[in-house]
Amino acid sequence: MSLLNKNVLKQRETLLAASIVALVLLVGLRSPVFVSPASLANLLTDSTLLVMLALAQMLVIVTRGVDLSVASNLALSGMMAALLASRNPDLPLVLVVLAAAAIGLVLGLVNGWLIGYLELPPIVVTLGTMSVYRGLVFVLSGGAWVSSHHMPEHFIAFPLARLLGVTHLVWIAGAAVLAAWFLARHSRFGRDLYAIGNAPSCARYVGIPMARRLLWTYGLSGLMAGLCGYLWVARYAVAYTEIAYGFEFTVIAACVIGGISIAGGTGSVTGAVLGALFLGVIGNALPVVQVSPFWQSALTGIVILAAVLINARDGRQGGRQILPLHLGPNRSAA
Amino acid sequence: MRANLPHPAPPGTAAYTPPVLQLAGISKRFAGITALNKVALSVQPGEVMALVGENGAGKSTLVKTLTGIYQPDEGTIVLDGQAVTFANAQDAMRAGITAVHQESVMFDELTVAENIYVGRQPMQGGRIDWPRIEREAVQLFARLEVTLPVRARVKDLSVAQRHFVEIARALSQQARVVILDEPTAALSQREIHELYRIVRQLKEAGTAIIFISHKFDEIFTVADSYTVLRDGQYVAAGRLADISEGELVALMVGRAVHDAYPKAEVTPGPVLMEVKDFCHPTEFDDVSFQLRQGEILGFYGLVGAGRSEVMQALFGLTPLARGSVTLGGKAVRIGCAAEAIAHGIAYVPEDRQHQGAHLTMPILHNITLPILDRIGFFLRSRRARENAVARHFSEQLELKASHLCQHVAELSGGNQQKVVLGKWLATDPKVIILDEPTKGIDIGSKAAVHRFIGQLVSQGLAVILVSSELPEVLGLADRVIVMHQGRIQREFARIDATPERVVAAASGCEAHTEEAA
Amino acid sequence: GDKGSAGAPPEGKVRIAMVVKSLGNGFFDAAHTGAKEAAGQLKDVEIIYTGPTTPSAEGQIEIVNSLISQKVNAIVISANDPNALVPIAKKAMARGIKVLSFDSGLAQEGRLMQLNPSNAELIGIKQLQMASDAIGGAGEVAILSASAQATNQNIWIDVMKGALARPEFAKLKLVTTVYGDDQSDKSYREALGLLRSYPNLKAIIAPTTVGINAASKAVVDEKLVGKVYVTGLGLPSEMAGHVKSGAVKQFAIWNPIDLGYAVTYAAYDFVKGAPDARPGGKIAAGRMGSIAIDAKGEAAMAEPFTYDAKNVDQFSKIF
Amino acid sequence: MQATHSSRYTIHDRPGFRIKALLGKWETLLALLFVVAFLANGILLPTFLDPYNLADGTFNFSEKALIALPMALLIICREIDISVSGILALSSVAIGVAHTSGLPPEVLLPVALAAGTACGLLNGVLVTRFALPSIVVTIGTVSLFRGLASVVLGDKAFTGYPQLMADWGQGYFFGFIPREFVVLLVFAALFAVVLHCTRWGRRIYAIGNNPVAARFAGIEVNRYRLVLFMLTGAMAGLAAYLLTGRIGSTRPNIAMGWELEVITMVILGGVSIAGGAGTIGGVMLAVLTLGTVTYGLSLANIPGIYMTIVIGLLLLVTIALPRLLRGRKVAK
Ligand SMILES: Nc1ncnc2c1ncn2[C@@H]1O[C@H](COP(=O)(O)OP(=O)(O)OP(=O)(O)O)[C@@H](O)[C@H]1O
Ligand SMILES: Nc1ncnc2c1ncn2[C@@H]1O[C@H](COP(=O)(O)OP(=O)(O)OP(=O)(O)O)[C@@H](O)[C@H]1O
Ligand SMILES: [Mg+2]
Ligand SMILES: [Mg+2]
Repeated sequence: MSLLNKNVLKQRETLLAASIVALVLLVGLRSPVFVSPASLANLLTDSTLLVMLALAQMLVIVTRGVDLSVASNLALSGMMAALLASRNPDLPLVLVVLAAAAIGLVLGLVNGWLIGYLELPPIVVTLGTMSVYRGLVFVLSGGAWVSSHHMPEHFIAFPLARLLGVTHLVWIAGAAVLAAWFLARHSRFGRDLYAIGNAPSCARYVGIPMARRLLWTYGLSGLMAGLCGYLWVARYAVAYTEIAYGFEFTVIAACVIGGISIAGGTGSVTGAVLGALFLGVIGNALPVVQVSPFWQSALTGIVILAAVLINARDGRQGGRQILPLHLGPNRSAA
Repeated sequence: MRANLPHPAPPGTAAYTPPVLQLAGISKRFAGITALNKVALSVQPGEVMALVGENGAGKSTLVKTLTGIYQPDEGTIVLDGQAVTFANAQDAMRAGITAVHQESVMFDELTVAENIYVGRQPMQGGRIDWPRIEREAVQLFARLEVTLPVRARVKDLSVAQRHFVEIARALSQQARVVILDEPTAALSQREIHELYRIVRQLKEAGTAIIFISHKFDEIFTVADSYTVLRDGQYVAAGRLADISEGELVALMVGRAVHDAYPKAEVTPGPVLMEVKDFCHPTEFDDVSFQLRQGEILGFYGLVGAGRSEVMQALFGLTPLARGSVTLGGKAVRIGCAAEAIAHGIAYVPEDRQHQGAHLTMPILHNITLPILDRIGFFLRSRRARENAVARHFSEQLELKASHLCQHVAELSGGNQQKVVLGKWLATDPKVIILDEPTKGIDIGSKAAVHRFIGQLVSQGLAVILVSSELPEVLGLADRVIVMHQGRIQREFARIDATPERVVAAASGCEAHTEEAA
Repeated sequence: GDKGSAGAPPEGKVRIAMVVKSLGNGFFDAAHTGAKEAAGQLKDVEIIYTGPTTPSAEGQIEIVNSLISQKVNAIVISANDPNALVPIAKKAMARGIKVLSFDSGLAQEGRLMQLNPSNAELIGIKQLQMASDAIGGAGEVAILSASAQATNQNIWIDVMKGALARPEFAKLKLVTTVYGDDQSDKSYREALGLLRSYPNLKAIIAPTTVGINAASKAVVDEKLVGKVYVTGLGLPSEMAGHVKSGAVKQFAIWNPIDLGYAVTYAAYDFVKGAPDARPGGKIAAGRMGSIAIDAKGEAAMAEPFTYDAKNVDQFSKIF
Repeated sequence: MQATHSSRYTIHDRPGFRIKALLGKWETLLALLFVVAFLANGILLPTFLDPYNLADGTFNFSEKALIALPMALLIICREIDISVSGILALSSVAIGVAHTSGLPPEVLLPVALAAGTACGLLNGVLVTRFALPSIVVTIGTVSLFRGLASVVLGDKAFTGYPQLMADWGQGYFFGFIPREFVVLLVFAALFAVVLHCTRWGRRIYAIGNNPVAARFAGIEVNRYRLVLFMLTGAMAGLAAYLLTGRIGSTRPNIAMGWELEVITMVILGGVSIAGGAGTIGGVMLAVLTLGTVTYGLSLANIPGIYMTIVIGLLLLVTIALPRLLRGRKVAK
């Protein structure tokens, strides 16, 4: 039975992976330039931020929660990083990045505290902090842009600079994937999250420190948002109040496509990564294949729904197998 | 190492060996109620102590305070002569107090092995030592002499198997005190015997066991001593050898209760309902039976035999592959539960928490939910009527609640069960299907329920009684149908339904032996 | 819902509300500076600077609603939707409030006067001109606009499409128009898409600040500086970097400070009921001299000013 | 059944009246908040208390509140609809198409309702037939609906709507009571009666409280879900009709981001996101409170972005405060 289950998961993920490849090839047929190495490399680089955010979001969703404030958090810590760097240009980059991450962490911990220790519903809390954080971006920046010539060279250069021919963004994302995988699979922290997601009321019976776990899960999500905040701002060399507006839904969509159940308790790192890549491909393909810009939103919606339906197909469990299995082909179909 | 300090002898028992666990003046209050009031208790190594009391007496609450899930408002817990306090369940486990709780503590998507060690997985060089977890899980089950696939996800296990996972969790820690809160409620005869065996194992290993149950036969089988709680207060304690069942019941109920299975003598009338050739792709196959007016038809089987599934199909909850129902002579279509109710069929589900009760709704709304159509459209103007109905059934079932607007969640397990029962009796059915109706109900109320079933049939109702409690089935049923692996194994008339033959049939012996699991 | 001209006669200071497309937009902040300058010169003028969080018509309507309640004397607005704001604007005028639009106009029946930064014709041509200058008059060009519904951008794009017929632009080939929704990531992706799909693309025209920034960044990241040129509309303070990087040779913008300055004067004239403040008349706009109003109640200022490596730094300190 | 033999325990009909219980109620808290906000505005802002201004202030939230009503029912039922603003956009487009294709003004409202209901039907079918979580489905459908709107409109816009729509969108009764607000009040009353006085409402609570048990009690859970989604769609259609009438034009980005504001209203109204609890009265109080606060802020010319901060904090504080006062209680 367990094996069968694992297979189901595997199936789902291989299916997703396959459809990603298929999609790439399909677009390649329509416009070959899309499958040029450069383009694919860029596709990868372009998907990294979504991948990283999806990973953090996955951990949150596994606990039956959701973090709607990631995008606002990203904008706020990104703006802070930009301001910091532009105000004192000769500050070492490390410190700027750390600052961004730290700010993100704090913002995340606020969510975590409200959700973990005050036992408030995640969707409500993050809905609130979402608008608060977004507002703070405006307040702290005075509504002004921070644009490329305000930012120091190294600040902008870092994300796309290459190490062994691969951009830093990809290296960082890779590290994030490994970290998330270890956390989710091989750390007590991660496993507790799954337990919490499976049966929140039972967590206390086995002595899982639920409040603390949630605190740090959302903290982690915030940390990731903070890091991505810097990367985003540096990557596009501009910071303003509206950056990444509405991106939280893209992140959640990525997780959903990756087969991470909103009901909590299930979800794999692979799924999150694939889901994010899937949306990355769509996002990069649409400009290349000349579909009317007016169709893009509709297509994205259809794609998400399709993916969800495919996931749902093997997600639902029917009745149990009580009858002995050797009853004949027509019956043993479970 | 702890020093063994001398102890005052625990109440009622002549203690030579010092107690491993001793409670004094434990109190616990919730919003309204005082669940525990100055409770004292003590157990010795290798002693099996039965903790008995009516529904809502405070047994489970006591368990939770002992295992660090609740913190007592006052009182001391003394373990091996040392006063201890538990901040959380982990502390209690480390100190050697583990429990199998009344409500199932399961993490469906996790594997059996992980469910045992969840929250305290052994680490190896900074990462979880999965091989070790599986190894130890296998050893554990070997010790318990039950076979379970440790890699399976628990959501694929039967209720009984899940229960053994919980027991394994309790024993995975070298526990000095193991608490079993109504462990047999979901188990059938065979598993119950396995449980007894495990309890004896522990006993011999010198573990102290607190055994909570409403079933007296098993209390007197496994336990050495008893402690009685009533309304959250310590009433009495002593050795079971020195007390009779009647006296014990009197202690916990505070009055005498007469025999648990009062079979009202009614002669079954004409056939009221006929089920023909029920088939389902995976759950059951060609199930057919008749039900006469004023008859109690017992359904027995091992847990997981598919009885509930059949009944749920009969009630229109699961679509059938094939099959027909005739009620009072004419064929009826039952596509959904509403139609079933309209036809005068009621199904009291076995899973109170998920299928039965609306926990955060008032008792009143729970009871009248299925009969809203009859009460009226504008419920506001029908309040009096609603109250009357709800009160009628709460009182008949001797529900212990302060008012009808109380949330069901605030009631004890057994009293929740009564609310569900009342809800279905209120539909004034012709045929009532009771699936494990007395699961977790104390002996006093159990008698009430049985009396009630008696009344029902004497009013010409037909009752289908699905129960895993052999004495209940044999005591009440006019006929007993035994199911095995989704099919009807055998049917017994009241007279020739002896425990041995019924149990044998349930485990698939006789006839198709090749199917016996 | 008309309760007569409840708008009380301007006692004390003249309160002029400047409602912009969205706050946190450098262009309008500069316009605000201009308005304050004008207010300083006019002495008895108080400026209320406000606008919605995101550029939405609904948001602006709520704001105008509250301005009506405050009985301000005049509202100067840069509309997110030329029609959607007409009803509320009418209501405002019905209650004795002078409504003028600037930058992005209201439909005629919704305002007393519209002050165009410059006329659409000029803006469109200017951008084509800059593109063709950058690439030596011949080659493929593409347009990266804001959202597909952005009124101004669409008008300018139409102008450009029309102007391509002219002999001087005959060798320019407009390959496509894409939309970045004023989101840096989407604009960036669209820009990359252009660079990929049109290998011999010569120039990208981005008539929106987010777009021109993203496009420039994309060109730099793709190491196409010198091969592909970006031009369009942007603020010096936001573009200086990209001009230095070489991705942008020239870009244009009309002077938002002057715009804010002039429209404040215009509103003042209307409030004071100056005889010439009417279609076909003119308004005295302080240091800007007098600006003529045509029969449709529209007035235009100078043609957009172009910026390049020589002057961008100097202006980037101002707006 | 036969005569009741009375039980050992006495059970009262309802708890004895305790003032603490009343004060503990969410509605009381909100009412307090509302009064405070109202008084504060009245004292601080000279122009606030003018009845005309107050009347006009209601325009800012009437349409949103109309969607908040069915949304409350949905959330009580453990579902949610993120796609309402998309539905609104698509319905508005439907109106535009119908109008431009020369249909008479009277049928435009039915068109809007039909379009909205159809969208709701799609959501409902996806949720019920395929057993999908509604938040996931509607995250998908919102971009679908908006996308379709922009497919139809391209870079154009529908304008020049008939006077009839303008009358309902901008018009007044007796010169100063906005029609939109009256419509809202009527529907609020309707929803309140249905939810609190009828068996439909009781069943909605039951489903939200425990869907499985509700099914076992003979409630057609999925039918209720489906109908609620359609109802939400229809109300979004109505909102589309009023909004389009008020602003007299249709663009694909109409009502962008309203879903979150609507959900905020509902949650602030004390509807439990976990389902099974909440009242229409609470929602309306929340609507009025939010309306008062935001209108006050905009009268003080405080930039909208500060409003989002205030609203966010309002939401957080109102849900956190009771917990903090009660202290952390043991979860059941
Ligand atoms: N979380 C809680 N909140 C409020 N009251 C509670 C809570 N848990 C238990 N109670 C009350 O405490 C009393 C004891 O409940 P408990 O579950 O311990 O009874 P019990 O002895 O286990 O009954 P049963 O045999 O039916 O399980 C009951 O009156 C119950 O209503
Ligand atoms: N592995 C499982 N997954 C989900 N639900 C289960 C599982 N095992 C049991 N159940 C549910 O728990 C209830 C009791 O399970 P059980 O094994 O008793 O099935 P059953 O056929 O009802 O057995 P019985 O014959 O004792 O009624 C049933 O309603 C069943 O649906
Ligand atoms: Mg109990
Ligand atoms: Mg059963």
